Amino acid sequence: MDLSLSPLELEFRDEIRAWLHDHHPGPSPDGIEEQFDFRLAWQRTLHDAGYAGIAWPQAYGGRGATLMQQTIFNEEMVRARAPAPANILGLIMGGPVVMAHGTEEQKRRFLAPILSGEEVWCQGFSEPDAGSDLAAVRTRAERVDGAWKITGQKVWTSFAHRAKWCMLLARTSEDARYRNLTYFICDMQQPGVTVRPLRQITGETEFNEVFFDTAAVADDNVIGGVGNGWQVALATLMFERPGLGASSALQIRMTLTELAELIRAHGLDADAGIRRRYAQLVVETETIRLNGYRGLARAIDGVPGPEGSIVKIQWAAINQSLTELAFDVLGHDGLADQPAWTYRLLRARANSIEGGTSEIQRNILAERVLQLPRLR
Amino acid sequence: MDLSLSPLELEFRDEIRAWLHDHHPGPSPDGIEEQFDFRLAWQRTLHDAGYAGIAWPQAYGGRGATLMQQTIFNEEMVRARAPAPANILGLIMGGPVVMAHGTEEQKRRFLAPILSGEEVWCQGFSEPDAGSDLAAVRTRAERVDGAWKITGQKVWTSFAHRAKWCMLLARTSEDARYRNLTYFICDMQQPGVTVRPLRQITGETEFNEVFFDTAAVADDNVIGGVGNGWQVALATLMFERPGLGASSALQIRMTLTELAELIRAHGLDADAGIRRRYAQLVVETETIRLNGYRGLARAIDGVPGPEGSIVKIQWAAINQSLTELAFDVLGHDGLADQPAWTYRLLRARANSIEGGTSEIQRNILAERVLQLPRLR
Amino acid sequence: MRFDLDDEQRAIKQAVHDLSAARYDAAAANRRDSTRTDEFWPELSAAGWTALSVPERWGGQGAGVLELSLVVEELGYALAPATFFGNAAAGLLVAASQHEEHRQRWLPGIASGERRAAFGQVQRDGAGLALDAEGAAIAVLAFDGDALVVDPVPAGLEVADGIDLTRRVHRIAPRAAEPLHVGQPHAVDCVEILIAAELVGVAQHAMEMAVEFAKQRQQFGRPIGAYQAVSHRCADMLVLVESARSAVLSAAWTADHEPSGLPFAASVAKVAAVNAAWHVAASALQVHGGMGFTWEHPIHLFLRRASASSRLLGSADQHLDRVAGLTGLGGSDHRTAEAALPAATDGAAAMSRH
Amino acid sequence: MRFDLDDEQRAIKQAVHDLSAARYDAAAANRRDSTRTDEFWPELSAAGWTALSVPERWGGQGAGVLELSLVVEELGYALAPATFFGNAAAGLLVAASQHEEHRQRWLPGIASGERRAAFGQVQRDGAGLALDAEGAAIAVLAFDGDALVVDPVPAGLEVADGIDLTRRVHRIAPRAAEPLHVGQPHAVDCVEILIAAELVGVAQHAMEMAVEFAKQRQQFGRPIGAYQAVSHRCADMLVLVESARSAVLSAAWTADHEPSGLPFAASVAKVAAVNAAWHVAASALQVHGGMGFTWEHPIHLFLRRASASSRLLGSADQHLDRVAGLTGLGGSDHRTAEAALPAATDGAAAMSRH
Repeated sequence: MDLSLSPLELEFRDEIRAWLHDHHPGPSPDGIEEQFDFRLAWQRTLHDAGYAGIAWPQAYGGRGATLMQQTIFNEEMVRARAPAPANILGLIMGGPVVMAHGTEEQKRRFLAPILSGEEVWCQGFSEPDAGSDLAAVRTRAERVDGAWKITGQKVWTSFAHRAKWCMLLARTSEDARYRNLTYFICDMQQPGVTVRPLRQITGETEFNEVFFDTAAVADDNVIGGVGNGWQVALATLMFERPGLGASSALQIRMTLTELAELIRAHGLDADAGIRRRYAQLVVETETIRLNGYRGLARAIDGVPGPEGSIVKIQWAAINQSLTELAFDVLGHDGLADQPAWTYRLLRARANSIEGGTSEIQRNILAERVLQLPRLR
Repeated sequence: MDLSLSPLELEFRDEIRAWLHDHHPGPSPDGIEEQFDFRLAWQRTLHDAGYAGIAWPQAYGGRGATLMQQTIFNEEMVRARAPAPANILGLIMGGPVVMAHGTEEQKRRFLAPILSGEEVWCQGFSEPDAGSDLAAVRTRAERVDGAWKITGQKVWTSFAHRAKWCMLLARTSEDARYRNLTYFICDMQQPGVTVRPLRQITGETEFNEVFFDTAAVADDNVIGGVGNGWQVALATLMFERPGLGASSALQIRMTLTELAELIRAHGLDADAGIRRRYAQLVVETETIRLNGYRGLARAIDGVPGPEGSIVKIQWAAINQSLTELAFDVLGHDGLADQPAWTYRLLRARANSIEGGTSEIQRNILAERVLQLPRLR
Repeated sequence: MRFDLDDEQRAIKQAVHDLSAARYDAAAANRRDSTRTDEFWPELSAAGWTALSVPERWGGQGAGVLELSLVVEELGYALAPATFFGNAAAGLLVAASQHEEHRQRWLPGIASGERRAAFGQVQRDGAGLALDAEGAAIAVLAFDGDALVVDPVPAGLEVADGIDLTRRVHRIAPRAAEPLHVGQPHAVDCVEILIAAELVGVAQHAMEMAVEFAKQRQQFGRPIGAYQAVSHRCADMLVLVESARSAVLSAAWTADHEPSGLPFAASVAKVAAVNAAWHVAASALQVHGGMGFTWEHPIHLFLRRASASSRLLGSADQHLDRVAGLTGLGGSDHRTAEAALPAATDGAAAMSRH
Repeated sequence: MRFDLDDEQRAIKQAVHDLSAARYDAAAANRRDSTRTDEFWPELSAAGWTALSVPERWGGQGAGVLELSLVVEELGYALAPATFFGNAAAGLLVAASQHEEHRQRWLPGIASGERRAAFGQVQRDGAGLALDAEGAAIAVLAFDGDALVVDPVPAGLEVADGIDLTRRVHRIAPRAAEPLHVGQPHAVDCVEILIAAELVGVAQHAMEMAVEFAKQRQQFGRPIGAYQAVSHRCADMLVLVESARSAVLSAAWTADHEPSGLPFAASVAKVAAVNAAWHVAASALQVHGGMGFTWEHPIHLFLRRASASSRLLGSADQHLDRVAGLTGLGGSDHRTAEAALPAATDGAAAMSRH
């Protein structure tokens, strides 16, 4: 066990830190499209500097470094308040799933443009009637002339209108649940695909609804084989987790630092009740960071496991408690003119829903880690 | 709506208060049997003074007063720290169930000795394999020579060895769940009944296990008809609730007052964190009191409803939080020599289990009040 | 003693509920419409509801805080704008002024609704904020246990950026304002009770929406309300809502009949209602899953209202501090515990030992 | 960087786990037996475990706080008496004395186990309490950031009435005690880490019992573990236990390698472990229903241990106060936030900004 950075890791951290200091693109512009363009340009800058796909194999355009270095890179990005690369879903889900389940041909076709940001990816899992119950997707893929025609509706698809590829889960047979789905990579830039923005309670349109009307997918774009979509999708969701703990924790600590400023500005830094609620959040944030590192150590040894659900549950709960505490500190001042904290308060409510609700995460822990019986 | 006592109620309260002042039997003796004898004598004193069965009809030996007066009486008993009458289960469950579901003959036979304490009642619902799932009782009643023979095991039966009658739920047929049980009044003082004390985590033996080996019950001692046991038992459990809120709340407030003393003694009365945790308990206790009164108003109009589950959930949660706070206040002092707080801390853990777990109470609220679907 | 509404009180609640139900869609729609109108106010004032709890002498009906709180709860249920609430809160404060001329000057217009009063507060930085004050004749701003009156309210008020989309927060400089000199300190507590009543209505409606959704939404082959992760969540909402409602009813009755118990009762009501409204609204949003996070679904409006209304007057922490002070942790002044301990039926006043 | 145990550390944990598993029944039985003997100590001292983290110079093996915490966690899992824990805690404090002669005098006996040390603390009223001190040669009592040594421990100690039935609390007057003058302030934090490690073991075992029971116990025609009211409770236990374990491992590593980060890391570990142990044990009891409330079932022993061990050294509130002070709410002395904010990989020391 060693919680200090190795000389190599330290050197890498310092390199990244210095590079980010010199190349930080500055504040994000206003407007959601402008921001996307900005993040796309930023991804190209990262790519040109060799910082896209830190832990991806060199054969596919990555840096071939360790998961630990990827984590260090993520932390330094957060620390520098650098924007996230535009093709985040391609980087953390699309690429890994192609690497794990794709054919050699698929890897050669899809991976490099993910890193460069040339081809943006989006995700088409959830549907209006398939939220927590992903296996209930109704979108159908029908075999027509040696290819597939997709018809159905997806929701919560971020940047669908800017994406080239969609990781799409569709029904390919009437077989039993969990055996009837297939994982496709669907071209978004075709006539059969219609994207409609979905406005959230924050007022933003981070997400979209996507309608498929006999959209075409070639046979070559099936990942993991027909009928194995559920298993591939589950693995995809796991990829989101390991190593996320550490950079999420740092993000929260930075917000907690702002909260500490707010507490002091309101003269509450000697209030034992407020202090302890704040400190409790610091403690829990630190355990997220540490749970993240422990999960990372496990992930290095093999496939990421369901323990990532622990971090996901904690992350959502802390973001919600933190913003609630901020409004308790604000008191009267919370009535108006607090756009930043208001945004965070509202946005945090989605944290226990997006990427699998906290209830589903608890099911995962109960069934997969503790081996408790499943409710049938 | 009127939250003040009427002149009649005020007069009654003052009368009880004065009488308790003059007749309080003093501190309880040591030893669980001695305490029971003491409470039995106390019940006789109450009975002789006309204070047993305040809201019972005069025809059955009660006072014929209102449920409100019964509540006032209960509060004054708590306030005076008077012991509970020994036959408490007969008073709050046995009597009411006989009045609601018994024949005229059963009322004449059973009610008066409940009030006088001549015949103590106990409850035989729970079994080792039928805790939350009461409908799963395995104790069987078989028809033999125009009477019933009971065989099986009950648990959590308080003062079974001192009881004359047991409210007993037993299986009388192989009909569907909820239609196969019958509610008996079983004589405990017969050879087929064996009582074994059950020790709790507090070290006390408040409860017993009871073994029935072809114990006899006469046909006359069936309540509510063969096959209706589940429905009668459910009604019995409801009787425990209304009006309980107010006196429970007062009991908790008295303990909170001790907690406030403890907080001051530890110099924490200016600690905002401790103060607010304490005040939050005061607030919740006040809502128990008020929920209790609102439930009472409903109960006066008809049969007590499932809303009593609200008070039961709150009561358990507050007792647990309160004792946890006490140990946080005690700090080092909680390591030893705190028999009273230690007893309360441990005893409070049972509050969310006894009389229907908090989980079962939430099921009741969800299914019966909110009409949410039942899990099949 | 009898803790339930009498027939007249029930009738008030039902009448406002029915009236508001018809207007709720309009209130909820306000979030999408920048040229908002208040669908509630004309009808409420025309029907005389504005006069409900104003003393008869000044053109009112002389009803109590309890009756007023029933109206405000139902308006909270419907997410009504702040016009009625503000006028009522201002009325309670003006009625408590030490100066008879204040009542004479402002109460008749408040009672008839012809000179509507808005309600707000002076912020930490000395700025004034009032709810839906545009078009009001006067504004009453709570300030440090007292209140200031701005008369007249200038036209063209600036709108501040608030979290609540169904109400507007207007900036009103309290510079030219007159102090009310609220004589009875309990008037501010009566306004706390109105805020709490509104929050109970918000929580009630959010809970009903969650329960309804849980019955209909199917996942894994069952309505989600059959899963304890959802059904117990809803049961916990019920505990919070009913407890807050009990506390508000009791506090309102206490305001009308037993003022010495008001500080305790009002603090209990505010704490219970603030907790209930936020937690129920947030929990109801969670029950709705992704759908609850969409702009189109109204559940976030309840969350927003819960947050905004909880920022009026005393915070939950401040009220908890007061409760602690009233129940044995009052610094050096506390009486010994045993002597002061009441039976609950001694009333709310005794519960706080004052 | 790699956050998992190496092979040697795993071997230590497994060895103590296996040894303790065989002794657990005896420990659990202690509650019914007033003439208790310690089934753990003879074997642990004979096998040399007592020497584990004592410096080599004084007859020890020179391992770290991390290795020691693994042993203590497993002993907590088995509800072992305080003999090993006390000796180890005392050893950490003695090793930190400013006086070389203290180490010389006491460490060899602690390392060999021949002159066992008990651990305890001086209470608010000046009385001394130590755990399982009967039969110990010396007792080390924590006192105000330092410690006092009682040598020799008198025979026939009075037993105080403690909540933990698997350990005894003995009264030891600190009158004739010698102050250790603990030079390195972090020695007390190292003991905090041992307490936290023990609590993690307690929580782990209580969780395992709850999960096992939930798989077997049938109600309503299903194992109760299929109901989310039970399964989500168990999932929450897992979150608490794993988080506390991460915090304890990190703090122990920090004690061994990065002492400047210890105050923050030790406080985080203690808070996380105290929370985990109590809530998991209480929640596990709830899963067991009525059976969990019986004397015969061992689950209450875990609840009792969780409570008792949480009363040693700093309370959770005190540690939270320290964490607040170390992370931006330190009174007047705080640096500006931005300058001091570390990347997490700067290590625990940087996380607390010191």
